[in-house]
Amino acid sequence: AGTEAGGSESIDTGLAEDEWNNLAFKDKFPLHWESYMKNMVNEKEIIQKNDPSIEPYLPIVWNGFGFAVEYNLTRGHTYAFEDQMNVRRITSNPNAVSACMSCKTTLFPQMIEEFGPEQAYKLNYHDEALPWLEETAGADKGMMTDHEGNVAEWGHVSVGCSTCHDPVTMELRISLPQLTDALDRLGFDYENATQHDMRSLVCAQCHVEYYFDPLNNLQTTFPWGYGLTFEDMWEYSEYQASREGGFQGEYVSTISGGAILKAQHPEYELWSYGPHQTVSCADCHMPYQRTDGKKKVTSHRWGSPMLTIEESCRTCHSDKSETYLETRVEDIQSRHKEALLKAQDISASAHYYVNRMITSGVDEEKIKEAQALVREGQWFWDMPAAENSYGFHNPDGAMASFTRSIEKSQQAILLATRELMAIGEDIDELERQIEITKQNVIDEPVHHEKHQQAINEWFPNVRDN
Amino acid sequence: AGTEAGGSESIDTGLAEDEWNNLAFKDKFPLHWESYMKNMVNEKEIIQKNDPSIEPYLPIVWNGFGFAVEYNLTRGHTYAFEDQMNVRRITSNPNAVSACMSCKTTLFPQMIEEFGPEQAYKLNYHDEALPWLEETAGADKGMMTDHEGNVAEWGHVSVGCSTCHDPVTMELRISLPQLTDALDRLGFDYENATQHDMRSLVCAQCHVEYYFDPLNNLQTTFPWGYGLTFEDMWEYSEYQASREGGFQGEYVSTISGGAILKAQHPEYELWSYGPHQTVSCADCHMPYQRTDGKKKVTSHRWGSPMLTIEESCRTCHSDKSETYLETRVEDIQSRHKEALLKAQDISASAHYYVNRMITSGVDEEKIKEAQALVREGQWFWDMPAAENSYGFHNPDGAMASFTRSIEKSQQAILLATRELMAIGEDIDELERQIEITKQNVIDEPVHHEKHQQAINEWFPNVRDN
Amino acid sequence: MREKVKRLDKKRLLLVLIGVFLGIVVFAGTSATMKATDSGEFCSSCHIMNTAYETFAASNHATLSCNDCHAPRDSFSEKIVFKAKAGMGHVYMNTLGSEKIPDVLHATAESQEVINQNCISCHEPSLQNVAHDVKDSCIDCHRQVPHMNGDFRPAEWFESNEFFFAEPGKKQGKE
Ligand code: HEC
Ligand code: HEC
Ligand code: HEC
Ligand code: HEC
Ligand code: HEC
Ligand code: HEC
Ligand code: HEC
Ligand code: HEC
Ligand code: HEC
Ligand code: HEC
Ligand code: HEC
Ligand code: HEC
Ligand code: HEC
Ligand code: HEC
Ligand SMILES: [Ca+2]
Ligand SMILES: [Ca+2]
Repeated sequence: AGTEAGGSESIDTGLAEDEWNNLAFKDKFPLHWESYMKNMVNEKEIIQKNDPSIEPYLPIVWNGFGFAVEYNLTRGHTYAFEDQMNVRRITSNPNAVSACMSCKTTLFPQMIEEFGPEQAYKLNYHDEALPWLEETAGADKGMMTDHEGNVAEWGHVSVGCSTCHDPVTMELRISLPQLTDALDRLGFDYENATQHDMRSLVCAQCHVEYYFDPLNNLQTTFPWGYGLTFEDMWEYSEYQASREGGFQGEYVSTISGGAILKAQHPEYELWSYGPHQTVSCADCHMPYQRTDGKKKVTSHRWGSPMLTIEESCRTCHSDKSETYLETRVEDIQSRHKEALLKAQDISASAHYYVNRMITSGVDEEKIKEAQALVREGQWFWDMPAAENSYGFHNPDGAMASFTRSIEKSQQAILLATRELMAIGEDIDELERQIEITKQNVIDEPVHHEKHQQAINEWFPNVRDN
Repeated sequence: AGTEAGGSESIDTGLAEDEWNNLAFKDKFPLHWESYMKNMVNEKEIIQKNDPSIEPYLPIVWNGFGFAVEYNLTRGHTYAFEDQMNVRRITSNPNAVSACMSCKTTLFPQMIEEFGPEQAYKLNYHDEALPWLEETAGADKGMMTDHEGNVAEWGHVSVGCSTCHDPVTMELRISLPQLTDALDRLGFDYENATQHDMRSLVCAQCHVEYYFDPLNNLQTTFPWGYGLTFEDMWEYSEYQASREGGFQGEYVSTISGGAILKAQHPEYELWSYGPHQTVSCADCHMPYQRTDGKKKVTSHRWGSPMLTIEESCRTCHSDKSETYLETRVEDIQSRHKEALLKAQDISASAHYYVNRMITSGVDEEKIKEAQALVREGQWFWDMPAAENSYGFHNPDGAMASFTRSIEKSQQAILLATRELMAIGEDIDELERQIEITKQNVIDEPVHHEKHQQAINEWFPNVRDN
Repeated sequence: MREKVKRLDKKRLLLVLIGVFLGIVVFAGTSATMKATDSGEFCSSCHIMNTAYETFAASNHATLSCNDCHAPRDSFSEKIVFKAKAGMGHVYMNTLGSEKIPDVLHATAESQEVINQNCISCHEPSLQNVAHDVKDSCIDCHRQVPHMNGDFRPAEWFESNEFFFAEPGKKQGKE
């Protein structure tokens, strides 16, 4: 079958082939612009995800990494660049690299052009990349504004038209090499991708797990060597870590002292083996919507489909009521959240058990073993947690991940318990101290200072001291 | 709307209102009879589920209960009574009760009539119930045969027409009080159930978790007080156990010494909160099928819908290919089986850890605590394992159950480890003995003797000695 | 037909369509008008009908006309009254009432009733053998007759094993 959706007559916008400025598209596509501007209005309150109401133990499990300091709920695409620039993960990290920009700005393809793929990813974010950007995009920072006066710094070069469209023909395209590289590795013929595939592949440029490959000039890379399941990506990441000089993990935990893989937004991967794998991202997140009177355009407000159930869901599920669909999603998500919190809680304890192993001086080998278990346990909750649908994109795939997470973290605790008891440690006291420390983290009201509560005299930083 | 199409004119079969003999329906409904006779041909090889190729550790986790001795894959409804009579759970149990018959024979309603609900469930199976049955149904055991010479002892009174149909009007009905009682408790108005509901409710007479209530003359009872999820049924069962004289569990484990709840076929419950909750059991398991040339009837061969994907699935999923549907089901089921085997393995170890606690004489209170954890861990794998769809009826509901199972069983192991180490036990040796014992169970070739391998000098029967 | 209607501007379309539907009512129409306004081409002359048309056109029911299902079949007069009413509704909505057009179309309760009766009337013979009447409507089971038959998927989708692109890489990487 295959129906050519929206505007299949060939277009010529008259724009330059390498147009990167979102504002350049404004007058050509006023309806789409209007829809795009809706990204300027927040759908939800933007708070840190380590809030007690969300995932209270993040400052523990990520301790030693920027994510423990600041990690927020998302806003619209128009803010992508601004939010990156202002996040403490960047502002407090003088060594941040330009690779971070690869998913935030329409100018990234130009950066590659300018510096070459060998340099483009490993520029110093503050001293090299930003100055170039200011020169190219204008030192006024764009300051894109909508009708209601919302302002996005650098909005004109934030995730935008040229990320997904050929500026001349407006055909969907992949503009970021990280995806084509990854697809090459899988042997997927993206040149002949169908329109249906493209409606998800454009998202797969960013909404995927990634790492910066030390064996390849810190280029943004997806761990897609063996397949796309969380299990497959785990194996591939372990394979990378086993290579000489290969990527070990995003950070070393200050609490448990081992290298940790940080999971990031694997929406595309989780979806790819779930019940909606035949449905594209755009089907739900960019439904056709009527703008002025009759005209229907593809919505360019990427947000929660639960706010547009009628267009996003009932096109396909017309036999179900809105209430039924809402209830199903809630049911899936609440089951997911319960398992998630449980898995994080156990993982946090596991970190402290290993901390105690280190400070009590148990056998090196056993510590390594326990660290490996903590690493594995963490990956298998962090993937579904970093994934943003709370399990909806693949309910049982996500849940399966938690079974493995809980198993491994508890194994770490068990191993530690045995080693610690063997040298006479008091486990009851250890448990008590863990509870106190967790509570301190919860009680600290300043989100970006919570991570400091995760370390104390009982549980010192074992990495930097 | 209500689709009044052919055949809904009211029928009068001319049969007696309390007709229980399946053979009486043969000539009245020759096409249905032909379809029903297909239950006589096995779809799969019938072996014990404790085979190493299926679930190797069942003889451990159920030790002390008949299920550890013999528990087979299912055959068709026509064999239900024969299989029960011949199973070692009955033949080796002189104290078996008539309540077992409540889901196996069309004569059970007559038994209630004859003995009254106070007596009908607690008759001795061998000495009281069987003689009555032989007298009523004929001592020749029915010996129902199909075209190909397959024979079902007592087939004429096995799960059959009058279980689900009013013999006069052939309307669907609930013939077994265990379901109406349970629905009453939930406040479900089954008198006004729709035809759609009835197409699942007839199955809910049997394909559900049950216990024989000691507070109510051992009547077949469903733990449906708080809802139908595995979590809800757990809580309700724990509530029953907390009542004076209330049901504690089906058996006491010979290995870990605590009362255990045995889960049985909760198909209806798992389905009721899964993605297909709007689809009835009969839609998939009893699709319309063409018999001779044009004529179509509701299939009465209850079996795997994967053998009739075209009628069972593609009526609704006509946009998907058979291959796609097969692949999805396999994917769901293999993820499920992996978690299941893992959870059973850990649960088996937990039993042995508690066994060691008992034989090493650790504190009573701690043993009780560990037993409670084993009980909980077991329930949450046994429910999805006893459920016969390998997770398909509700992929993430089943998977969520495994997260809880693994967590609780590992907690039991952890608690035991701490207590055992505190009194100087060698955990490495314990682990080694557990591995040896598990291997012995796997290696024993005679299925119904495997359970004997689960107990040995290291791990003695702590219940009966 | 489709092309012709498309080239008319909005105002004229309104007039023409009102004319057509009124014509049906007032003059009971010629069989030709009746037929033309039943056809898939006519219905799909409205942008909003496209999806319905495309999915229908790819279905086993493609040889039918829309109003074989969407208008009462039992009596001629019932049909024209229904058509005129429904048709006026569509025309009004598509022109003057356009801001009220829903983003996603759903059959009204009245439509559903009509459609279901039509399923039954065509398929009477094959329904006689069995009480095929266990749900509220035929499409509770036949949920993709004739619309929504997954037209958004490419042809190769139906050979799903080929499409699982994680697989080839998996083989290369792991063995
Ligand atoms: C070039 C990178 C990139 C691409 C391509 C991309 N996204 Fe995003 N997306 C982001 C970033 C970055 C954010 C977070 C922005 C922020 O919080 O500042 C985001 C946020 C979102 C959000 C949350 C918005 C909110 O209001 O919280 C949704 C939903 C979303 N994206 C969906 C999609 C879909 C669907 C596609 C493809 C059609 C897509 N994205 C393509 C980078 C991208
Ligand atoms: C492969 C693409 C990709 C890369 C590389 C990437 N991001 Fe993102 N980023 C995203 C997507 C997609 C989102 C939105 C989804 C989410 O937040 O989980 C996002 C969200 C964000 C957000 C808003 C939410 C939050 O986390 O507080 C910030 C800030 C951010 N990224 C900073 C960074 C920094 C700093 C780097 C470099 C270390 C980076 N990003 C690298 C894709 C990427
Ligand atoms: C994150 C990806 C993404 C970004 C950014 C994006 N688009 Fe799109 N756009 C899509 C997708 C997906 C479609 C649907 C294409 C299809 O299926 O044919 C689409 C469709 C369109 C169409 C075709 C008509 C329609 O409504 O379907 C136009 C025109 C368009 N976009 C303009 C823009 C403009 C202007 C911008 C910048 C303001 C922009 N797009 C930004 C993904 C994107
Ligand atoms: C079948 C519909 C459907 C498909 C297909 C789908 N999603 Fe989602 N997505 C959802 C729902 C529902 C949520 C949960 C929204 C909520 O919790 O409010 C969600 C959540 C998200 C979020 C978080 C949004 C937020 O509000 O923070 C992102 C990002 C996202 N999806 C990206 C994607 C990407 C990328 C793809 C394709 C790989 C995709 N989705 C495919 C329905 C879908
Ligand atoms: C383009 C079509 C399409 C859209 C849009 C769509 N779905 Fe689905 N949905 C499907 C398909 C296909 C399946 C898998 C079953 C099948 O083949 O019918 C499915 C399955 C489901 C299931 C059962 C599987 C599960 O995960 O429990 C739920 C619930 C569901 N959809 C809800 C939603 C919600 C909520 C939305 C909107 C956010 C949505 N769907 C949008 C096509 C769609
Ligand atoms: C009166 C009790 C009872 C009722 C009612 C009942 N079943 Fe069963 N069912 C059984 C028993 C007992 C077996 C196992 C028989 C055996 O192995 O000897 C069984 C076996 C099955 C099997 C496996 C058959 C095989 O070949 O392995 C399926 C499938 C099944 N039932 C589906 C259904 C469906 C669907 C319904 C409702 C339409 C239903 N059952 C109603 C008791 C019942
Ligand atoms: C609430 C209904 C119900 C009760 C009560 C019940 N069964 Fe069953 N029985 C079933 C169903 C349904 C099946 C088929 C599904 C399965 O085997 O999981 C079955 C299957 C069986 C089988 C064939 C498979 C196997 O387990 O080897 C045997 C034998 C059996 N039952 C014996 C018994 C005995 C003995 C009792 C009494 C202790 C009993 N049943 C009580 C419903 C019931
Ligand atoms: C486990 C339950 C069950 C048993 C046992 C059973 N039926 Fe049915 N039967 C059904 C269901 C469910 C339907 C579908 C009824 C509906 O939806 O209208 C049905 C339908 C029928 C119909 C209506 C015509 C049709 O094909 O839909 C007849 C006649 C019938 N059964 C005869 C029999 C006969 C004869 C037997 C015994 C040999 C029997 N049934 C045993 C559940 C059962
Ligand atoms: C959407 C379709 C669907 C629905 C609805 C459904 N099932 Fe199933 N059922 C399946 C599939 C698929 C399997 C797995 C068969 C396999 O593994 O070969 C299965 C397996 C089973 C089995 C085991 C069959 C065997 O071969 O041993 C039983 C028993 C069963 N279902 C009973 C029920 C009951 C009772 C209901 C209603 C409460 C129900 N099913 C609802 C599709 C369905
Ligand atoms: C009477 C209709 C009907 C029948 C028969 C049916 N399904 Fe479904 N199926 C649904 C509905 C409804 C959903 C939920 C999504 C939705 O609302 O479209 C669904 C969802 C699914 C899903 C996605 C949810 C999940 O669990 O991953 C799969 C896979 C699926 N069906 C496979 C099957 C298979 C295999 C069969 C046959 C054994 C089958 N279905 C029979 C209606 C049906
Ligand atoms: C074989 C019968 C049949 C034919 C022919 C048919 N339809 Fe439909 N139509 C249906 C059914 C069934 C529904 C769904 C009713 C419901 O949702 O309850 C429907 C629904 C619709 C809807 C509501 C939107 C939706 O998808 O639910 C529209 C619009 C529609 N049809 C237009 C058309 C057009 C235009 C044609 C001819 C090109 C056509 N139909 C041909 C049976 C038919
Ligand atoms: C003038 C443009 C136009 C034409 C021609 C047209 N429709 Fe529509 N139709 C619409 C609009 C606009 C709506 C949505 C209005 C509403 O929901 O009432 C609609 C809604 C529908 C619906 C869903 C609401 C309902 O009544 O159940 C059906 C079904 C439908 N049309 C069928 C048809 C059929 C069949 C034809 C050809 C005989 C047809 N349409 C011709 C514009 C049109
Ligand atoms: C005007 C007559 C007519 C009406 C009205 C009609 N059909 Fe059909 N239907 C047919 C014909 C003719 C075929 C055979 C088409 C073929 O197989 O090529 C058919 C085939 C079918 C089939 C088998 C092929 C398939 O698509 O799966 C089903 C099922 C079906 N119809 C269901 C329905 C339902 C449901 C409705 C109402 C929504 C309906 N029909 C309305 C004439 C009709
Ligand atoms: C409970 C689910 C269900 C409902 C409701 C249902 N059908 Fe079917 N129908 C089926 C199944 C299953 C088949 C496939 C059986 C076969 O292969 O013959 C089928 C086959 C058909 C066929 C094609 C086979 C043939 O005999 O030509 C037609 C036409 C059909 N149905 C029409 C209808 C109509 C009209 C209605 C509404 C009155 C309806 N169905 C309601 C399940 C259903
Ligand atoms: Ca990563
Ligand atoms: Ca039980």
